[in-house]
Amino acid sequence: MSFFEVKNIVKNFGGLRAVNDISFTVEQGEIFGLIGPNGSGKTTIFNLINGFYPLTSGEIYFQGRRIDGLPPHKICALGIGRTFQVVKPLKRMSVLENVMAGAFLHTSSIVRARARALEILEFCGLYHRKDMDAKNLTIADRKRLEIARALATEPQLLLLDETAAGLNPKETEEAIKIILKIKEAGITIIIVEHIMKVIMGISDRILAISFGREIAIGTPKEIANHPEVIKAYLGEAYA
Amino acid sequence: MNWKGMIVPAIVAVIAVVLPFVVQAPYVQHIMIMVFIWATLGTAWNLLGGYAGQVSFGHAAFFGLGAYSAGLLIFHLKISPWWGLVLGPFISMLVAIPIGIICFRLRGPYFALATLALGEIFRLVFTNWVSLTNGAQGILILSSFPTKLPYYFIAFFIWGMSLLIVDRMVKSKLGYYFVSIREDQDAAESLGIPTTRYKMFALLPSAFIAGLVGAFYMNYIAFIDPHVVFSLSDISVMVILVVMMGGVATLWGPSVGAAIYVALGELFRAWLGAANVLAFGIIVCLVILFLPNGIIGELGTLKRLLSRQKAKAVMAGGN
Amino acid sequence: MSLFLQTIICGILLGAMYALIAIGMTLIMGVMKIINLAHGALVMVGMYITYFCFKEWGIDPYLGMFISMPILFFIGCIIQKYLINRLVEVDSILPENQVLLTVGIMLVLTETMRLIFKSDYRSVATSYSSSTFFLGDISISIPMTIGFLIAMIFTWLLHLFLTRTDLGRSIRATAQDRDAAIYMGVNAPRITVITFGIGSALAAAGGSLLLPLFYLWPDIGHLFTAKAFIITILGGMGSTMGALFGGLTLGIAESLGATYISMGYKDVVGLIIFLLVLLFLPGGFKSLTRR
Amino acid sequence: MLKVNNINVSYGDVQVLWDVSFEVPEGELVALLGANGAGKTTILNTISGLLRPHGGNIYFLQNEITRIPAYRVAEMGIAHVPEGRRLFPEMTVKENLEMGSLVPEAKKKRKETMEWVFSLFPILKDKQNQEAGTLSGGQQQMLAIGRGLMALPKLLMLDEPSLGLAPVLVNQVFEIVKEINQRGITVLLVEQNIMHALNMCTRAYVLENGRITLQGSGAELLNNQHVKEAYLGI
Amino acid sequence: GCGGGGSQQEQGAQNVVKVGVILPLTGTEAMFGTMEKNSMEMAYEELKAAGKTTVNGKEIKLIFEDDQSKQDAAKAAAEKLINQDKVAMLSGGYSSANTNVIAGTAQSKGIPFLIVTGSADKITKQGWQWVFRGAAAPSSKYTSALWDLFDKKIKPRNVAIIYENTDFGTSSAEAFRAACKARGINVVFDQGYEKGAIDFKPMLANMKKANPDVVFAVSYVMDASLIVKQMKELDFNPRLFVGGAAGYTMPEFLENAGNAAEYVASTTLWVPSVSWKGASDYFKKYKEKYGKEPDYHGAQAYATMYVIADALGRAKDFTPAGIQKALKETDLMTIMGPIKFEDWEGYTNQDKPTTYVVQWQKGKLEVVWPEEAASGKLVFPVPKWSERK
Ligand SMILES: Nc1ncnc2c1ncn2[C@@H]1O[C@H](COP(=O)(O)OP(=O)(O)OP(=O)(O)O)[C@@H](O)[C@H]1O
Ligand SMILES: Nc1ncnc2c1ncn2[C@@H]1O[C@H](COP(=O)(O)OP(=O)(O)OP(=O)(O)O)[C@@H](O)[C@H]1O
Ligand SMILES: CC(C)C[C@H](N)C(=O)O
Ligand SMILES: [Mg+2]
Ligand SMILES: [Mg+2]
Repeated sequence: MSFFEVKNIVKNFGGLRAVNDISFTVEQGEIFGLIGPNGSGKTTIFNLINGFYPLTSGEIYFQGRRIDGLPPHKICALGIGRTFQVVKPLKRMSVLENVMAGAFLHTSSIVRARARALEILEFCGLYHRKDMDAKNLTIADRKRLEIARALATEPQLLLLDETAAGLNPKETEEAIKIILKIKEAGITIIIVEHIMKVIMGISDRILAISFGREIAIGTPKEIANHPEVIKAYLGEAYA
Repeated sequence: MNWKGMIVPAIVAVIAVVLPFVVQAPYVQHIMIMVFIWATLGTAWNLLGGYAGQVSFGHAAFFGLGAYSAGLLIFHLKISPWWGLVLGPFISMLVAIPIGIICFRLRGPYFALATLALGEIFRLVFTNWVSLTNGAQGILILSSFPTKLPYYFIAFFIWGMSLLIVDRMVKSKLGYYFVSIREDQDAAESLGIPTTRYKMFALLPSAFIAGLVGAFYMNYIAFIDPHVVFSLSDISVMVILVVMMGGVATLWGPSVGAAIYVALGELFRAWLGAANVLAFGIIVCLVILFLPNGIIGELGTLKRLLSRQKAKAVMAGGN
Repeated sequence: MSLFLQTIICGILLGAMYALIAIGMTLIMGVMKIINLAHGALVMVGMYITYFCFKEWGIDPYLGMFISMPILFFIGCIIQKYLINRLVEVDSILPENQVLLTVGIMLVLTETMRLIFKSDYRSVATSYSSSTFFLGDISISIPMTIGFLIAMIFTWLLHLFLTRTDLGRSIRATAQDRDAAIYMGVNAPRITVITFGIGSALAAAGGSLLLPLFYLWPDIGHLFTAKAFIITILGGMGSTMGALFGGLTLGIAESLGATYISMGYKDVVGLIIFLLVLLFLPGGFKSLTRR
Repeated sequence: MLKVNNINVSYGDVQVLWDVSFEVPEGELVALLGANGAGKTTILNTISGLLRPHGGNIYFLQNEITRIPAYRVAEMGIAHVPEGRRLFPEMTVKENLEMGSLVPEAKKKRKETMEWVFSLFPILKDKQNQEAGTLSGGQQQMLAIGRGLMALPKLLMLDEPSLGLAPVLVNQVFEIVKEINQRGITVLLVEQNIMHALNMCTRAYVLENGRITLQGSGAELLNNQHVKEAYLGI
Repeated sequence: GCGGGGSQQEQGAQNVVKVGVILPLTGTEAMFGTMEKNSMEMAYEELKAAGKTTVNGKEIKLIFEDDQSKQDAAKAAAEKLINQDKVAMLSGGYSSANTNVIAGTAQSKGIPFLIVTGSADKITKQGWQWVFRGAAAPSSKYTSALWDLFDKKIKPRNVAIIYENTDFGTSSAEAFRAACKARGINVVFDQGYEKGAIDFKPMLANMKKANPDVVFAVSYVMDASLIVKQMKELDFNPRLFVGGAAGYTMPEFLENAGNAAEYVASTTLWVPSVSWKGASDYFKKYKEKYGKEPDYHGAQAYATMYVIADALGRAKDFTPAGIQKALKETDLMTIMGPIKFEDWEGYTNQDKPTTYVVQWQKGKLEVVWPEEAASGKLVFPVPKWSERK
């Protein structure tokens, strides 16, 4: 039995089939990449996994347990954390409080939640911003905050949706380091990212989709050379 | 709570206890009782509306249920309406459960208007269900105490207790969760917060306190009818006004708002005759324009204005 | 059977009256997202102006509309410019604090009218106030039918305005993202001022059309505000056609409730429909039109 | 064309821009680079008039625009494709594009411009009646750029246009930016995709902690040791 | 004891005797409150001219308080008048709800309270010795004259009842219903409604189907006018339509209902044409002074002022007990008829009201019952709408 498994999931929005019969499995400890052109359904898949949208059909299993149909908070409590592509900071709370809100999932003590949150902020390089109101953060810091908050819920599986977007190459390096540190901490990751340096550099396996359908799955190398992926996604420059 | 945090409450408590012995005019005591009533109701609303961000336009329903619990005890069963203080909060809470289940599926203005509709439904049903409620004729009782003092201390106690409950709640994990839900429900949900359940955790104590103060109101005013206790404009909206004037999502805001609301109302009534409500309306506009987060909510701004007058960049537009 | 038909006809006509009041609200609450508790008070002021024109100069209410609308447009502009716009620019914990401002405005409008016109009940008796025609034994009120037609026309015009003109689109855009609208060259503060002005003018139109049928006193606004809210949500926020539809639904529901349950519970019927729509059709009737 | 002179900008009590000066000559493609939080977005918002500097001036086509209202800046011919897209989520794709061309001159050519935008981003044509809020992230980015183009601006300011786009589109977007520039539209580009930006720009400025620290042609900066270390990670 | 600024006020109290009057001057009931305030002031001036406002060297001083048509404000006003202003007695009270609250406060403080309008039965049925109701009848007694008329002349077989579901409406309807039952009259339709509706037609159409001889309706003035207008629109022809006071006798009713008001009958406590001395003078004078016709509410306030002056004039001292005693001994002729405070049928300190049945005829309100007070003849059955010009 795999750690995480998605079976034949389908999602319709009105007449549009945004996700069309996608299946994949993720093994514990790996970084699983998900790529595809804009609008191919990646974020929708995340929204299906974490319960924001109901499935049109299909099944999702986590650690052997069927999780589709559960509300998002239950899925989070089971150990699946996520970040949002369009960031959702808790605006009028400080950065620290944002992370504490996540940390309360496993403790009711303010002292402990605070200590845990500070640890995580340190880990994500946001410590110096801890007392700032989240609404005043720059985009990059908001993305970091997304990760920090998700980590605070102590997930076993973390869904990262374009957390390196908008970073310059130097900062991208740092982001990669953080993601790898998360992996080292034993957390399995599914990552959506358009920056090839990130996705090709750290993924163990990659699933490429287009128009909601799978077009290829394999190691970064295989994917990078897959003609259909090149055509639909990477463009000739990468060929 | 450390000892510093105790100073303000301690001073307030001492003043409140000593006051009726210093100022013995029953009229002043009456005003204080009204302040306590509104402060308590405001505190209840604030827990749900201010902290958890679920702006209810139907809190009169809980207030009215509390009042009627007390009233119907004596009307039908000839049991002292003071037992309403025990029964009322529980009835309000019980009714809050289905209300929450219905309304919490909605967000923002939809939630606000759903609660508005429910509040109105209660008023209409209590008006028309004459066999149970005596309809619009209302319920009239005799006051139990000849002086104001007992009422004063009961009201004070209820107010203090509600402050304590709310304070304990918002200073715990619950408080963080409430505010998270207010700031972004989707984000909160994805952080493992069962938002509906926690909204309920805000609603139930809120309804409990509103029911309690409603039951007290019945005993104190000694007459209720559906039009009065389920009023949209005089209760549901006014309680929001009280909280927002004082300061949303602050512990003392509703109480400060209540003091201003009651005091202004009385002063204007005495000074301005028929123009009193007009003057009150103008004050409401001014407060909200110049102190958009209420008096307590803007204390920081006020302090900063006083201490630092350095020129600053002006932000046009804002977000 | 004829009782049933009569009820339905009454409901449709009543619903059109409700829609008239609610059209302005669609703009202010539906599009601009301002919960405006002063809406009924604006209707009331419009009615007083129409009343005054009728009493002083004998101007027919249907013509008085053309006086009350510009005046209310102006009043609405002032309210938005000097009051509500100032709040938009500050960051507050609950966006609902503008609601409170509208409560203040409502009190000021109501009490000002009371000082001018006293609390007396007023009404205008026109030749057509209670004229009717009969279809079989079903009675149909002529002024209500006129109101119905005008409601349809207003709705349609407003719909075209919002979707087909740049000004209309700018109004919607400003409501959705004020800064972004400014990036596009929209003078956002002015747009909101105009919008509130138009909303108020429509409220005035509703008031003028209602005057021959109804009556007037300073506190009458409360009644209209509540109905307008319900209708705006029933129809789907921001949908003009929805508002007409919502008005009709509420009218019919109340009429059926009044006939077959009891006049005292008719409002409960309306409110329950409102709740059901909120729960099962959260986007209002608007959402039905999208597949 | 655009001249920024010693502007100072603060949020409340926190100053984020210090004596920033730079110039965007007519017809050029100027890139503004800098780490996260350096103040790039703040500069663009100040030019747009959404923020007010408390020192310094901004000139556009010889007119001072430092203190004119924000909407007038757009009318003068500056289009801003903002960070985070800022679409009108409940309006359709088409309506969003129409909103881009409110300025009188652009309005006249609305139809043609829209066809041009559709030819640049065919997906937008397919989805023209969908509400913008339901587009995917990348589609939204395309719409935001398209909306900026609809204004037929004299100066186009792009705040991280490639953010969140698939690689194939990133290339495409840069091609489009180049094309726009070649059509005679002056471009001020904020980008994190520094390699790309420096390769195509005629001039670039580097912003660090709210101060301009380096300037030069794209090629010059590409070879600058500091740029290499701090931004390219080479 | 009392603290605060008591001592100053006591000095001021040397030469005045204060009477607190609580009326709605703002809010939904302000129209009536204002009319009553005006009437009381008018009466006061007349009394002053006659030298009756100074008793034992003390001048009667009226202190008006606005209850904002709200209960808490009424309570606060009562508290303030009693405790701060140290009034000798209270008066006022328009809506029953607020009257209840003021009465409760006055009773528990032992201050005499003379009601102007509030008419819920129970207020004077609690055995409250400090509460007096003179110019106002208990709402269930508004119809006394009507029953006399029914029994002697109309003899309806079946009736319909509609009423606003307020305190006043519900208790009037309750009393009427009971009286029907006692006489074996069929109630074929019986419904309360929420006041302020735009459209009464569904209810009226339903009622038309039940086909009653007589309709009895308790309504506020504007509901009243809409109801009769819409009856006309529906071509609904009961043999008689009788209003239960309140709305159906007011000038605004005629103004809004227009010719639909014709032949509508109503019970009432007072009409300007009533034979009591001073009634029509009051009406004329008021109209002249305030530019508007008063109705029975104003007359109630006017008469109440006279009762106050009379009682204070007879009071041995201005202690509550002294005033209470003087009130109790009242026997005064007013424009509302003779006022006495008696204990009967479970009521205490309640005047026995005289009621009338009036009918709109050619745009004027004529007293049609009791016959000895009649100024016109009852038109019955009333012509059908289609038969009228
Ligand atoms: N709520 C919705 N209603 C209707 N259509 C939607 C909704 N959400 C997404 N879509 C559509 O579903 C498709 C997939 O969107 P999704 O956001 O999953 O794309 P994505 O792969 O994450 O793209 P990107 O890389 O640009 O973020 C898009 O065509 C989008 O327009
Ligand atoms: N509304 C605000 N209130 C307070 N500080 C702010 C606000 N917006 C931005 N800042 C601060 O101003 C500084 C500059 O922000 P700006 O958004 O201009 O940076 P940027 O260069 O565009 O960064 P990025 O590459 O992340 O978009 C940052 O330190 C940020 O924290
Ligand atoms: C006008 C009337 C309906 C008032 C009534 N006398 C009451 O006590 O409420
Ligand atoms: Mg996405
Ligand atoms: Mg930026």
